[in-house]
This record gives sequence, C-alpha cells and structure tokens, in this order.
Amino acid sequence: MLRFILIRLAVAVPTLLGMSVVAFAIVAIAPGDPVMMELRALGVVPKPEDIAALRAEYGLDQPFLLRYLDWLGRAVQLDLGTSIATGRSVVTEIAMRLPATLSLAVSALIGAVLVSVVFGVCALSRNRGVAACMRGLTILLVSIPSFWLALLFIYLFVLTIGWGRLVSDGTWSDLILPALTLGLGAGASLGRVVYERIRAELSEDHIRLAIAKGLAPRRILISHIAPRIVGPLATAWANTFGALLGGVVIVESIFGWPGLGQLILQAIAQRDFPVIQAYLVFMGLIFFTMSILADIVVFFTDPQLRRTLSDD
Amino acid sequence: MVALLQVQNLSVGLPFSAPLLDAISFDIAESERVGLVGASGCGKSLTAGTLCGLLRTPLRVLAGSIRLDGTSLTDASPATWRAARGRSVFQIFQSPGTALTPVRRVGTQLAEAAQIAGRDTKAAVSQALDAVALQPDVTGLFPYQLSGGMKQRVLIAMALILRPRLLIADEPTTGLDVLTEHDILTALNTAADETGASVLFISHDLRAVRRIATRTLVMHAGRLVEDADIADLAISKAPAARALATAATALQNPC
Amino acid sequence: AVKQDRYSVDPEKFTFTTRRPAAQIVETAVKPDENFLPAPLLFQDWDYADGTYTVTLREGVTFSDGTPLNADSTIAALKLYDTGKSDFLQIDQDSFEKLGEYQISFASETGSALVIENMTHRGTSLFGPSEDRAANPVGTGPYLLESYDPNQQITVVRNEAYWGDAPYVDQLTFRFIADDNARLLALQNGEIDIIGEVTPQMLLSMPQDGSVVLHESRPIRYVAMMTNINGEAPFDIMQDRQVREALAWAIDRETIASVLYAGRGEPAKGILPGWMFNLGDTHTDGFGYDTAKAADLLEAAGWTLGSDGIREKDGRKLTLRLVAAYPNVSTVKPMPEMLEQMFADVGVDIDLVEVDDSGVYGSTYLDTGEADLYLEFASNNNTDPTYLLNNLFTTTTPWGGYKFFAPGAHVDALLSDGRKAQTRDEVIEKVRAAHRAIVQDDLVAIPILMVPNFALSRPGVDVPMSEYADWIDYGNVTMVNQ
Amino acid sequence: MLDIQGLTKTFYGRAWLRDVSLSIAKGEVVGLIGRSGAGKSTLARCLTGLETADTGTITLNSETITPGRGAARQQMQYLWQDPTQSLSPYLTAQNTVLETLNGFGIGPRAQRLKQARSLLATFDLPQDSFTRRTHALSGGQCQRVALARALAAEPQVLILDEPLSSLDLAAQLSTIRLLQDIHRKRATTMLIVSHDLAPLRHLAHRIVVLDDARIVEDLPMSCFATQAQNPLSRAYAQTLQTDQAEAASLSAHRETEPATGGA
Amino acid sequence: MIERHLSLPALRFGLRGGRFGLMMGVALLLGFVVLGLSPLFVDIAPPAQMDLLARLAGPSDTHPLGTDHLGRDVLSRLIHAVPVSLGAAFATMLAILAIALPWGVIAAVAGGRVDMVMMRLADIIMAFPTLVLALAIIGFMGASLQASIIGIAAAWWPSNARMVRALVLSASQRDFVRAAYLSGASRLRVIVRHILPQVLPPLAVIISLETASVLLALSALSFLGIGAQPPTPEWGAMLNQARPFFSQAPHMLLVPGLAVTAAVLALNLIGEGLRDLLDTREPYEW
Ligand SMILES: Nc1ncnc2c1ncn2[C@@H]1O[C@H](COP(=O)(O)OP(=O)(O)OP(=O)(O)O)[C@@H](O)[C@H]1O
Ligand SMILES: Nc1ncnc2c1ncn2[C@@H]1O[C@H](COP(=O)(O)OP(=O)(O)OP(=O)(O)O)[C@@H](O)[C@H]1O
Ligand SMILES: [Mg+2]
Ligand SMILES: [Mg+2]
Repeated sequence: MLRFILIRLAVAVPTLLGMSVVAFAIVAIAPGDPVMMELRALGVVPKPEDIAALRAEYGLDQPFLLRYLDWLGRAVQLDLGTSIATGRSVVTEIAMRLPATLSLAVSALIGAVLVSVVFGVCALSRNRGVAACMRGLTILLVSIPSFWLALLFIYLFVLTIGWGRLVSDGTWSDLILPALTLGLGAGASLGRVVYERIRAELSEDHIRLAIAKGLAPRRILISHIAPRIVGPLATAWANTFGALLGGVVIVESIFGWPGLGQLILQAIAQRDFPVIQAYLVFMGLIFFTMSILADIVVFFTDPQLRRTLSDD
Repeated sequence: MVALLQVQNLSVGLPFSAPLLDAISFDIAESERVGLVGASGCGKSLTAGTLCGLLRTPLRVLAGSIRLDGTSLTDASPATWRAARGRSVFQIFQSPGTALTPVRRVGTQLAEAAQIAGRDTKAAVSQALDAVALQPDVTGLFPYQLSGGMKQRVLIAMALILRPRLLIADEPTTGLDVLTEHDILTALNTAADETGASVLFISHDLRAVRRIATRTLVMHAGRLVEDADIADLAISKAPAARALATAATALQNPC
Repeated sequence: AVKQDRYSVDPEKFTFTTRRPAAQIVETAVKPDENFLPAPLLFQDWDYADGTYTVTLREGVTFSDGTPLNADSTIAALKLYDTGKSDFLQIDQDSFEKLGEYQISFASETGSALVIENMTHRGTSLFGPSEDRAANPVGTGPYLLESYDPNQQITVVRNEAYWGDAPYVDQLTFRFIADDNARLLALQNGEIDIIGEVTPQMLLSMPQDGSVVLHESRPIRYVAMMTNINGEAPFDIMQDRQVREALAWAIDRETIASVLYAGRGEPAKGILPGWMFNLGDTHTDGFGYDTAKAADLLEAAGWTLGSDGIREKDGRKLTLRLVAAYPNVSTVKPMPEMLEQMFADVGVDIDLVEVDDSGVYGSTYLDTGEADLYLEFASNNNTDPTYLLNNLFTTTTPWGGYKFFAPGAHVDALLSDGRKAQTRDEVIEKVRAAHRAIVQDDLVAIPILMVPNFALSRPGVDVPMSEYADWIDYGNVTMVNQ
Repeated sequence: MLDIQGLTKTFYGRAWLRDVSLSIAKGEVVGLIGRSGAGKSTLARCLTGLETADTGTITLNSETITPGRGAARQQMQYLWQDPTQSLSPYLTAQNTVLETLNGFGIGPRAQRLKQARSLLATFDLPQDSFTRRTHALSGGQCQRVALARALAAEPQVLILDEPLSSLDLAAQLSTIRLLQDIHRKRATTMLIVSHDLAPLRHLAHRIVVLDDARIVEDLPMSCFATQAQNPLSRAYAQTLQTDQAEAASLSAHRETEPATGGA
Repeated sequence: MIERHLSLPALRFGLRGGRFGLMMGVALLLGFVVLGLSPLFVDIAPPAQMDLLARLAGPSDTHPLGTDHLGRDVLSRLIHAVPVSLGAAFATMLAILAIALPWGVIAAVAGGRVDMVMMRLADIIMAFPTLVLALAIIGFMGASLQASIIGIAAAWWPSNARMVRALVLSASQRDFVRAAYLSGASRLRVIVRHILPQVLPPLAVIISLETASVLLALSALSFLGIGAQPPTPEWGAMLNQARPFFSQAPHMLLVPGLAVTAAVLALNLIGEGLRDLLDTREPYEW
C-alpha cells in the first residue's frame, strides 16, 4: 500500500514539475509588463527608477530559467509570493477562498455522485419507459449550459419564490443553489458513465453466472457489479472534481460565491501574476491528489493489480 | 412419470427474421444425463441459454414452451425465473476464464450459492470442494489465481452446493488440455451422482459426451436432428449425426 | 455594494487602493467644493508663493489612536504617503518644515503650483502612525474600522471622537459584488440598500416601478473616443484629421443620450464639464449630427464608397478597430454597438473589441497602438484642472504619456505652463486652450457624452451625491419618509 | 534447420520458459504438447516475434535471426490459436492473401490477384467466399484463409498454435487432412502446438512435451507411447490408449454400415 | 464459439433507444442547418439593425421572438448566430483533432519512451481545469472568438489525445492487426487499413460528444464576455447581453439558452445514438 503510494508519487514528480513550468511560463511569456500594469492600476505616476526598482523587486530583470528556479525554490517552501492586487501573501489569499470553493465543489460532487447513481441505475431499469425517460433526462441535463441553468434557478427560486439570496457570504443555505446548478450537470455526465459501466458489466460472463445462480438484481448490483466499477468510477469522480473546480468559475460569479473562481477571474483581469501562477499550481496539486486517491481506490478494488504491484 | 424438463416446439430468434432455434422438442427425465452435440454455431449454447432464461436482448423465445419440474417457464415473470434459477436449473458456462467475478474471493462466491440454496455455508462449501478434488484453501484465492481447470471445478462445486434439479454444462472443457478435461468430467459425474441432478451436457466432441451420457441429442443448423444412443449415431438417418460420428472415429484412429 | 475590493494590505500600496471604504476612516488635507476648488478640511488655510506652500492646520483634530493632528504628525503622514510607490503629489521630501505647532511648509519637486489641488484625491488621505495600516488604519475620519472580510465586506462604525459633525449613520457595511447584474438584483431583492458603480446596462434594466431609486450628480464623466494619431499601419488611418472629424459628425449624440444612462447623459462638446473650475463651454464648439457632412469629409479624404457599403481608398477598406475597455466595458455598454451602427451608416466598418480587463487593454492595445479608437469613460476626479489632460494627452508624464493620442509639443507646453502658473486664472486659461486643442482643433478625443455620477438605492434613502464617486458621503445618507 | 538455444521468458518475475532448446530439421513436423498455461503459446510467440524472449538465440539455416524482423518475418509464419480473430474484418478473403503477396513482393505484381485466388482455391474454399469478409465465413473457412495467407508468404517454417482446439470435430478432421496435404506437397517445416496428443498422431513426426516451463520429453511419434518416461508424457500416452479403445466401439457400427463413411 | 468482431446484428436490428435518439439528433442538427441557411432564401432583418424605439419588446408579429436591449430582432440574431456558434464549435473541434489525432496515434504506435514523454506532456496540461486554462490563455490574448477557440483547443486536446491513443492502442492489440504485420503488411498499411477503420467509428462518437461539450464551453466563455464580441450574433454572447434584462425581458434569455441547449442536445443525441449503434455488447437481463 505504502509502496504503491510512494511509487505513484515518484511517477508524479516529473508531471508536477512540468506543471509548475507551464504555470510559470504561461504567466512569464504573457504579453504585457506586470509592473506597468500594477502602476497603472494604482493610478500612480511612476518614475523610471520606481519601475526599475519594482521590476527588481519582482525579479523580472532576471533570465527566465533563473526566475523559474527561484520561484520553484520558494514554492516548495509554500512561499508563492505576494498578490500584486491585495498585497497579501498568495497562500493566504488562496487559503481564504479555498474553504468556500471546496465546500461548493465537494457538495456538488457528492450531489453529482448521488444523482449519477440514480440516473445510471434507473436508465437500466427493466421498465423500458422509465429507462428511456431517464436516459433522455440525462442527455438533456448534460446539454443544458450551467450558467443558463443558474440564471433560471435565480429567476425561479430567488426572484419568484424568494427562497435564496443573491449575495452569499458563504453560509450553508447559500450553498444549495450553486451546488445544485453545478451538481446536476455533473451528475448527469457521471450518470452516463455509471450507465455505461453497469451496462458493460451486465454483458460480462460473470454476471451471467450470478444471474444463473438465481441472485436478485440488487444483490448482483451491490456485490458483483459495484466492486468492479468503483475503480473506474473513482477515476471519473476525480476527473469530475477537476471539471467542477473549473466550472465553479462561472457559477461562483453568477451566485457571488466568495471562492477561488472569483479570485482567478479577478486575477486574470488584473494580471495578478503570482495569484494566477499559484492558482494553476494549486489546481494541478488538487487534481493530482484526487487522481492519486482514485488510483488508491482502483488499487484496492482490483485484487490482481494489488498482487502484481506488491509482488515486485 | 412426467419428465423433469419438457421442451416443446421451442423457437428462438430475433423478431421478424428466421429463427435460430427452430421448433425444438425434447424431454429430460429425473436424474437422466443427456448429451447435446452439434457443429459450431448450430445453436447449442442458445438452447442452454434459453433453458436458463438468459437470452440477450434482441433475442427472444418466438414460440414453444418450456416446462421445468411442472412449472411453465415460457413468458415467466423475472421473479419466477429468479426462483427457478440456481435451485431448479443451473448452468456451467463455456468459458471458465471469465465466469467468476474477478474482484471477489472464490469462497465468497461459493458461500453466496450456499445462501441461495439455504444450506450451511461452511459445511456445504468444504464438502463441495472436496468432491471436486480442490484444496480447501482455494476459498481464499481470487479467480485470477486459479488455472482454467480449477475455475471450471469451482463452478462444478457451485453446482454441488446449489443442488439444482437440472444441471446444464455448456462445453465445460473447451480450451482445457486433455488431462484437465479428464478431471473435470470426473468431477461432473461425481456432482451428478451426489445431487441426483439431471444433466444436459453440451459439447461438439463425442468423446467427451461419451464420458457423461449415453443418450445424445444432435443439433444441426438450429434443428434437433437426432435423439439416440451415442453408439447409434454412426448409423443415424441424419447426415449431421453421421458426420460427427465419422469425424470422431477418424480422429481417434491413427491413419 | 460596490464592485471590487481594492483594499490592499501592502502598506506601500495601501494609500491608493482603499478608496471608498477607507474614505470614511481617513481624510484628505482638502476637499473639493461646489466648483471643484479645494476647500479646507484638515488644512485650515494655505498659501503658495515662489514654489513654497505654507499651510495652517486645523486645530483640535486627533487621530483615532489619540495622536493629535499637528505639524509633526502631518509631516509624518505626508512623508509616509510619499514613501509609497505612488509619487503622485511629487512633494520635495527634504523641504518639509515645521513653522509652528499647527503650521508647516513644503515645496514641489517639479515646481508645480497645484499640489494642494491634487490633495483632494482620495489616494492622498493622511494616515496616522500605525504599524499595520491594513488591520488597524488610523485616521481622523468619522468612522472606525470594525471588521474586514477580504473580498466580501468591510464594516465601519461611527467614530464617537470625530472632530467634525457626527454622521447620521451608525454603521456602514460595504459589500463587494463583482457582478454588475448581481448588484442590481441584490438591491431589488432587498439584500442591500445602496449600490455604487452604476452602469448604463443597470440603468436600462432598472425596474421602473419605483422599487429602485436613482440618485445623480451633475454631469462629470465623459464618454469619448481617443484617436490613435500616431499609429503605424494598419492603424494609421486616424492620422488624417478629416477622418477624425467625419467620425465626430457621424455620432448621433442625442439618440445615445436618450437611450443610455436612463436619458441622464448630455451630448458633449468636450471632455471637461463646463461647470467645473468655471471653465464654461464657450471655448469649444462641439460637433453636431450630420451624416452628409461626415460623408463629404470622408469623400474629401479620398475614402470612396465601395459596393459593399464600406468605404475604401487605394484598395484598402475603411475598417477601424474600436477598443472599449476603460475602466471596464460594462461602464459604456451597449454604446460601442450603437456607435458601430452609426459609423456603418457613413461607410465605416468597425472591428469592435470589448475587453473587460484593463490589463489586456493596456498591454495589447493601448501601449502598442494596435487600435484606431479607444472608447473611454472617465473624469477629472480631482481639483487639479490639468490633471486629466496632463495625464492623458502629454508626452511629459514620467511614463511618457499615451503617445498614440498626444497631439504634440503645443499641448505639452500649454499644460506644463498651466501646472506652473502662479494664478488660478492663468491655469484655467491654459487648460481651456489645451482642452480646445484636444477636443476641437486637433480632435484627438472625439467627445460623445457627459454623464452624471449615479447611485441606486432602495426607496426611502437619500444619498448625498457627489460628482466625485469617492466623495459620496455615505455616512450622511438619510432616510426620508414617503 | 531451425535451432532454438536457451530460450528464457519471464512475466512479472515468473519464468514461463526456462532455458528451452529445440532444433527442428528441414521438412520435419514437430508437435508441442503440454498442459494449459505450460508456456506452449509463449514459445510459439517468441519464435514469431510476438513476444521478445529474455535470453536465447534462434538460428534459421545457421543464421541468427530476430523473429518478426527483416527476412525472418517472411520465413517464419504463425497461425493464430483463434483464426477468426487473426483476420481483418475489413478485408475480403482474397485481399487478405493479396496483402501478404504484396507485402513480401511475391510473384509479378499483375499476377498476384490470380495467385491469391488460386491459392484460396487449393484450400477447398468456394469461389463465392473469396470476396466475402471474414465475418461472413465459418470458423473452419477462416482458418483456411489464415492458412492460405501464411503459405502465401512461402515460409520456411510454419508455426501453428492449437490449430484444432477452436474447431468442431468435422472441421478438425478436415484441417488435419489439409495440413497433411500441405506437408505432402511442400514439405514445409512445422511446429504444431496442441494440448491433445491424439490429433498429432496424424501429423507429427516428433512430440515435444513442455511442462513447468521446460522441455521434459522429446521423442519420435512412433515410439512416444512406449518410451515416454516423464509422468506427464505417460499420462498423455495413456489418453491415446483409452481413446483408441473407445473409438473401437464406434467403428463397430462403421463396419456394419459402410455407407456412412464420408468427409 | 465463434465471436464476430463487428456484430452486424446490432446494426441490422437496431431496435434500441439509440436509433430514435440518433434520428432526433440528426433532425435537430438538420433543423439548425436549415435555420442557418434560411437567410439565403427568406427575407430576414439584418441581425445588427437597431430599432431603438422598440427595445426589449416581447414577441410580436414584426418580431416573432421579440427584440433585445437595442431593439434588434432576436429571431434574426438567433438565426445569424447559427453559423457562428456551431461553426466555432466545429472549428474548435477541428483544431483539437488536428493536435490530438496525430499526437495520440504517434504515441500509441511509437510506444515506449516516445509514448511516455508524449503522454506526460498531455498529463501536464490535463492537470489544469480546462476552463481555467482557457481563461488564462484568453486573458493574455485578449478577448475574441478566435482567442477562445484557441484557448479551448489548447486546454482541451490532451484528453482527446489520450482517448485517441487508447483507441489506437486497443485497436493495435487486436490479433488481426499484429497478424497483418507479421504476414507482410507495412507499418503504414497496418495503420491505414487495419487500425484506422477500427478507430473511426468510436472516434465519431467521441467527436460528436466532444463537440457538444466544446459548444458548451465556448458559449460559457462568450457568456463571460470573453468569447465572441458584440455585435457578432452568437448565442453565448446573446445570453451575456440578455443577463441584465432577464427579469424585464425573459425572452432575451430564454431564446438563445434554448438554442444552445438544443444544439448541444442534438450533438449529444447523435453521439449517444452512434454509440448505441456501434455497441456490440448485449447485456443480460436480470
Ligand atoms: N503478455 C503476457 N503477460 C503476462 N503473462 C503472460 C503473457 N502472455 C502469457 N502469459 C502467461 O504465461 C502463461 C503461459 O501462457 P501460454 O499462452 O504460453 O500457455 P499455453 O501453454 O499456450 O496454454 P493454453 O493451452 O491455455 O493455450 C499463462 O499463464 C499466461 O498467463
Ligand atoms: N444475439 C444474437 N443475435 C443474432 N444471432 C445470434 C445471437 N446470438 C447467437 N446468434 C447466432 O445463433 C447461432 C447459434 O449460436 P450458439 O452460440 O448457440 O452456437 P453453439 O452451437 O453454441 O456454437 P459453439 O460450438 O461455437 O459454441 C449462431 O449462428 C450465432 O451466430
Ligand atoms: Mg456454444
Ligand atoms: Mg496457448
């Protein structure tokens, strides 16, 4: 187990490094001078010496590689620099927003997983009418743009019925609508995966044996299909979580949810380079953690893999 | 005495096209062991699947009736089928390699069968494993750790635990070497002896059939063309049956 | 609710970024009066002679930590300001002198006569000594910081020891809602009382049933198109003044004014309002709406109508890139689309770029000159009459100015003379001349509208409006009974 | 002619072939038998380049070759265990053979299609099946196409991996006849993998038994039944005897009804 | 015992739901094509023509779907947006495929170290949320439809490259592919004649499903105001403009929203329908 995780981490190192290069380079090669940007944003009348000083402060006078190594060296010590816009350390800035985004993404994910199981299983119902309706509904929900759904929800629930608030300050009740908006679409996409997976399993020989034994559908689902599909599903969950973290950008801005999505939108608009870099690295890290968790699930649910990996 | 299994005019196929099984009728008596032979693709597995209610969707029963142990299974509800499967009819499939659920231990899968049959799990499992000459410690293994022959024997053990009235064995030895084949057929006979089950043994190889059954059904292109003692196939009126017998003889004699 | 949290905890950047909320906590030396002349606030009285400013401070004022406002603390505060990166006032650091307990003097680094005028800018507020100006801003203002929830809200409570008239409102909460639409909906939904940074789209979509009340000041903000007169091909078409003038005549300002800004805008003759500094509006002539004249001008410039309705010259289409970005697109939307239609009527094709992003604006279009027209929405939000013109249209600013629409040496000279002029009249004289050059003779800025400063509130709230958004006195918002 | 020396192959730390050495003379037909999973297919696949052996050398006509590369690709042809899976569903029977002729540049270009068709015809395939795709052919027919393709390459060695086990009895019999025929006409060197000894009696000159990743027996077919020492080999020899006994019971009828003989 | 690779029964007897869905999807898409072409045959108001007196008007005879905040005809804008919105989605998909296809095929065919390096590179990009990476790229390029096409394509291709690689890999492991090589076919011929035909049908499924997602992503960017720029008629941009007026003029929001949903739905239905048709698995019924 530990060995497996260690191997997995070792494999991840080059990718993580590559990610950090991309995150750094995307910002470093972007057109525009962050210093001029900052001064302009501040409405300041700078002297050339000031500009030079500021450039030196951000290390912009150094060559790319040196800057990258320096940045990386500090990044591993969790020092990702200071936000140009707010002057706070980027880590603080992210830490401040992270709980809101995580709670949104996690609750959307949980909702999506639940919804997906319902969709997936119902779409396989013996009742053809139910199955067709469920499949249709799934495809429809996958097709609705989340931002549009969000606006419809606002119109319906907030403005017409008056259930929610528009200005959320991160309390739980404010979470429901954005999480629903995010979760429904994701749940439908995951529902497709669940459906596909179960269908694939249902055409396997071992399920035929389980049926021939006289097992009830529920038992087959729980003890013969579920353990086989949690591995692939966990991978899908991890990917969905990544997609949700991207999707929050829009939903957060519509619902005014104070999370990372708003931070990155603002940072991009303001060219708050340290924040953009840190955000990208951070997302990569989350993605990696998630995919490692998914791999662990796969590892645990596949006895053969477990054996081969612990054998040598 | 009424036969255990009565199949009458059974036709199976896709809707709106020529049937793949065409008006098949045969009976199997209590504790009788019957062989079903025929060339590849003639519909043997299809027959077996139909008897277990395991037709894949677009295929379906087009006509005819199946009565097992007095119960009609044609157009039976899923619940009726579920009740019949395992205890009344059980099938061992063509491909042992993929028949067991890969992620669950062999013991668990056998125990599940014991539960369905309503028997004491431990005793039934160890007894069954003993009967098919498997070590008791295979219960702790996963299917991938077993050889093909062992997997097939686990399936026979499962049949021993379930004690079905009718056991269908669909080419249980295909893909296994002759020595393993020998062991499997022995185990199958043991199982039938112990449970008193009727057996429908499917194969394209007369040699294997001969070890289990004497009465043999011969299929050709979806029809039942012969129902006779295995020794009489060579003098059958059906060309398909004669061809089978000839081939078997020719293969076994040095030229 | 306001759009964005501009609060920075970086002490060196603090001064310029706290803006509205901090405006309630800290005060500037002087405030703008009715005519945008500096009026006493923390400075009681001042005098300028031979490059030296002599200032008498208001007595009896204390910072919220108890430090009295006196010569020492004022010099410290001004020095503190100037140690920041924003060397905006350009005071000579070595020239500070304490003349008495409440009297100081200093000089300008550049010989400017307008340092006091620039002190009405909120960015120059005087902070008291404090280790951490972010967590604990010390000022002389009517409110004290209660809580700060980054990017969400700032709450201030009344400073009971305030030297001036106590404000009406006990506690103010500024919420940051980046999305324009969400701000309006939240107001409609009764979640907030007042919203600032009102966009024309909000005015267009504002419910007309009285559930939302509009407050406005005198017109102060201009909407104008800066023209790229120094661009390189393919952005060199605007070098031809005839084309610039043609565009000026092609704009139906009346229609725009009646459609946008809830009909509260006025067709503009310039980019400075006439009431400001008593400039008057006779020094500019402005342009009417006359498509025939516009067409003639374009014809005269050699741009003839092509078969597809777009003018061309030497095989080149009259396509102009119009960038709408400053300060963000939503402040002018949907005007760019209306302009595009109007220019299409005279055979000018517009390649419209809307960027809600000052960063991209600056680096991609403004600094590179890769556009023909820049639609801007801004104002001279300062009592320094040269402030706007000097910043936008000269080449003498420390960063070299926005060289693509600087008319040249004559405007540079007018404005630098204006900044050094000894009398107010002389300053205004120079500003009028420069303004006329910019919006009429050289026509580097095509004026479109002059727009008030807006706020929206729920009914029953009266907001004391100011032309200068940073000077809206939210502490003295009153409730009116209907 | 074909000489295998010290072939070793391990998967995941377990050896499936251990120091296997085998030489086959020109025109010889060798039968390779063993229990399921003994490594028979692995050996065959190592010879054709489908797997790469860890150690060991393979020489063909005293030249060391790399299976599946260069000239060896043509000289050693492999017949897959499952013939239907080894034929492209996108090609017709004649194009399948043509592909090989083109690939190895056999015969004049203009003649190749004719050559392919005549080759298929020699394998008893009906004319109308030449232009059919494999999914329209029976398993036995598929195997003939696969064989035709292998022989079209004019190989020196033909390696057949369980050519019979996926066929029904009638098809098995006709395949045996076909292989006998091929050997008679071309004297092709063959290595036939099987898990059953019985059918090899009709084909093989020599039987090699593989058990536990090693060759445990290597005897001429004629004296295998009597001289085999290894317990596994003995067990195989035993099956021959019981089979023959049982066959006797069937042939009893044959003598009474001579008209039934066919195939 | 004989398993068929391309079980044609499914195609022949395609009685599953997929058939119906596929037909619906194709019909919807054709509907959009007809709609998109209609300005060529029917007289429709120019999409940019403003009628400032009839702003935010609801559906009427002159404006069947009402007008927007500048008095432009919503129906006309909707119709003129068809080629823009769908075209952008297809262009993006094309760009994605232009990278993903060679990348995936080369990685799968080359194998070994080349494969590893190529996949690691793809992994690196994949680790960032697609939308955010696209946002960052657009942020630096300046907002425009082209920028969002490039941004989405740049952030999107790795997942498709992975899928292509997986398809090619599983296709190249089929016995007949290796058999074809061993019996004389050149590598190029193996790829073209034996691997590609296997890959194309599932690729068609992937392409239609992915185009659906791309369309969603593009309209999301336009909705954020950083995709298609006004006055270009584009559904996402129309939604962006409709947003401030959504309580006053809900039709402005509903119409383009429904159009996006219907177009995405059409592509999804086609994808799912194709997948069902190609699906050779036949699940057991319990
Ligand atoms: N690519 C591979 N990776 C891992 N293990 C493999 C691989 N190929 C074969 N093996 C293992 O090697 C063993 C020997 O396989 P091989 O196919 O050679 O057996 P065989 O003697 O041909 O058996 P059969 O009669 O069943 O065909 C098998 O247990 C198989 O699991
Ligand atoms: N779902 C299906 N749709 C259409 N045809 C089918 C389907 N399933 C089986 N068949 C056809 O039914 C016929 C009988 O198949 P079956 O599997 O019963 O053959 P078999 O006698 O068991 O052959 P083998 O010895 O190869 O196992 C075959 O021709 C097969 O192609
Ligand atoms: Mg079968
Ligand atoms: Mg093998």
